[in-house]
Amino acid sequence: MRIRTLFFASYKELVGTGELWLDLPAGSTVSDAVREIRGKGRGFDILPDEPAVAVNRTYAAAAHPLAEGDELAFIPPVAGG
Amino acid sequence: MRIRTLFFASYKELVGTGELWLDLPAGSTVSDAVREIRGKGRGFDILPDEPAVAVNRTYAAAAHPLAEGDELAFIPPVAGG
Amino acid sequence: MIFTAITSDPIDTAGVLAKVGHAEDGAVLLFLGVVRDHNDGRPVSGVGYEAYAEMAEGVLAELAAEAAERLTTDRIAVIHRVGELGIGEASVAIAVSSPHRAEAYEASRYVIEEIKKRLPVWKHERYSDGTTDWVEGRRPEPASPEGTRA
Amino acid sequence: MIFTAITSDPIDTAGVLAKVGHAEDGAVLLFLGVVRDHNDGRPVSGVGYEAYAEMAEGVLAELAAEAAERLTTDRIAVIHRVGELGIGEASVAIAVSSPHRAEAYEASRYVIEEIKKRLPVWKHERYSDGTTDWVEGRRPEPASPEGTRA
Repeated sequence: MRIRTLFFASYKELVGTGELWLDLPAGSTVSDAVREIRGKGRGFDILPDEPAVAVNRTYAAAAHPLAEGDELAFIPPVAGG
Repeated sequence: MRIRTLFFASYKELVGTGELWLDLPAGSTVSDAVREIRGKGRGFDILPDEPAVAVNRTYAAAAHPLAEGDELAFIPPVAGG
Repeated sequence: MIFTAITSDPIDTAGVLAKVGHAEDGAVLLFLGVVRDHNDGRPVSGVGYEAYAEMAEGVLAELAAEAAERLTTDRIAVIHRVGELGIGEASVAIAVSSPHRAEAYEASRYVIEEIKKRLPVWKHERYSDGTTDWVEGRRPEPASPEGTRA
Repeated sequence: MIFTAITSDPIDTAGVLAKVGHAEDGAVLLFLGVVRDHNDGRPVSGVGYEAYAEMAEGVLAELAAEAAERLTTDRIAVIHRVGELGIGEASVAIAVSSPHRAEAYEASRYVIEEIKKRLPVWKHERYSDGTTDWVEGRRPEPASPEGTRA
């Protein structure tokens, strides 16, 4: 299945892109996706082991299962207000 | 000595005036003035025994000594804000 | 600059806000007390505020100075209106600003609570049925040591 | 009416205030977060806010709804700015109104604290020496039960 991953702010600078499509085996979870992304090297490996993430614009846990077309966003520590 | 007493809001309505000059013996305190005022009858007797008062625009206790020309204000329960 | 006033003019909200703020401040807070259309279940058509103005000005300045200590800045403006007010009009405006928000919330709350406790101001309600009444207030509580002189 | 928005336009303070208020409300509170001229001792010349806008809009609506429960009214308006801001410009405005003041203070504070905890927004500071840096934030804390899905 294919999912869309998003990077913001410092993460976007680290990995050099704001968006990346990812191919994952069916049944993959958020952790699987993070492992896959970090394995790409070139900045991706500097992302945290267990980053805060949102799936389809809602915060999600590492064990959250992913589905075809999901939007997985890596959320750096927030600093709004 | 002479002091100036002031009445506001409900007290003013009760006693029928906003201001009254009072002759008191030297050495009188706030309580003495209150007793004198309440003794006048005609609404004045409905004032509380121990009203909140201000002397010269600062809250003062019953035992506060008065001096010639002091401004003694009877302060009804406040409702600002 | 600490600014306080008792006024019979309508309160200019933007003007009050403009009296606070500073390049080092990250938080600005404006509180408005406004006239409600009911009180204790009775429909209200308007209120009148009466003040012992000469004293109220001093008390307002005093409690604003106390709030400024909590605020850690002197950016505070407090205006209390007197006279006849209609529903929705502001009777009091409190603007504060400070580097961090916790102090702003604390100081703003301090000012309104102390106003309720000790500002010599009284409120007369006009009801929809044409009657009027003085709003039951609270016995003033002088807060500062010199407030109650023995 | 609950109003929330993420916007790149300068925040119209009077406009935000105008979105709250009701004949039964006695308290109105406006909080402004503004850009400070320094942070952690470094002189700041401006900041840039970046948001995950599609998500931030949902989070803002969600936390405003939570605040409305505390407020006991639906009179709440929250606007968060994104883009490049200068010193003194508002990055966030929170207006609430309610019959009594305690709820207004509580709800206003709730909104700003929750924004700091979980709004997907990031801040880039420009320093007087020409350098820039992402402001160290905090790991987001989803507050609602559905916020962390297993």
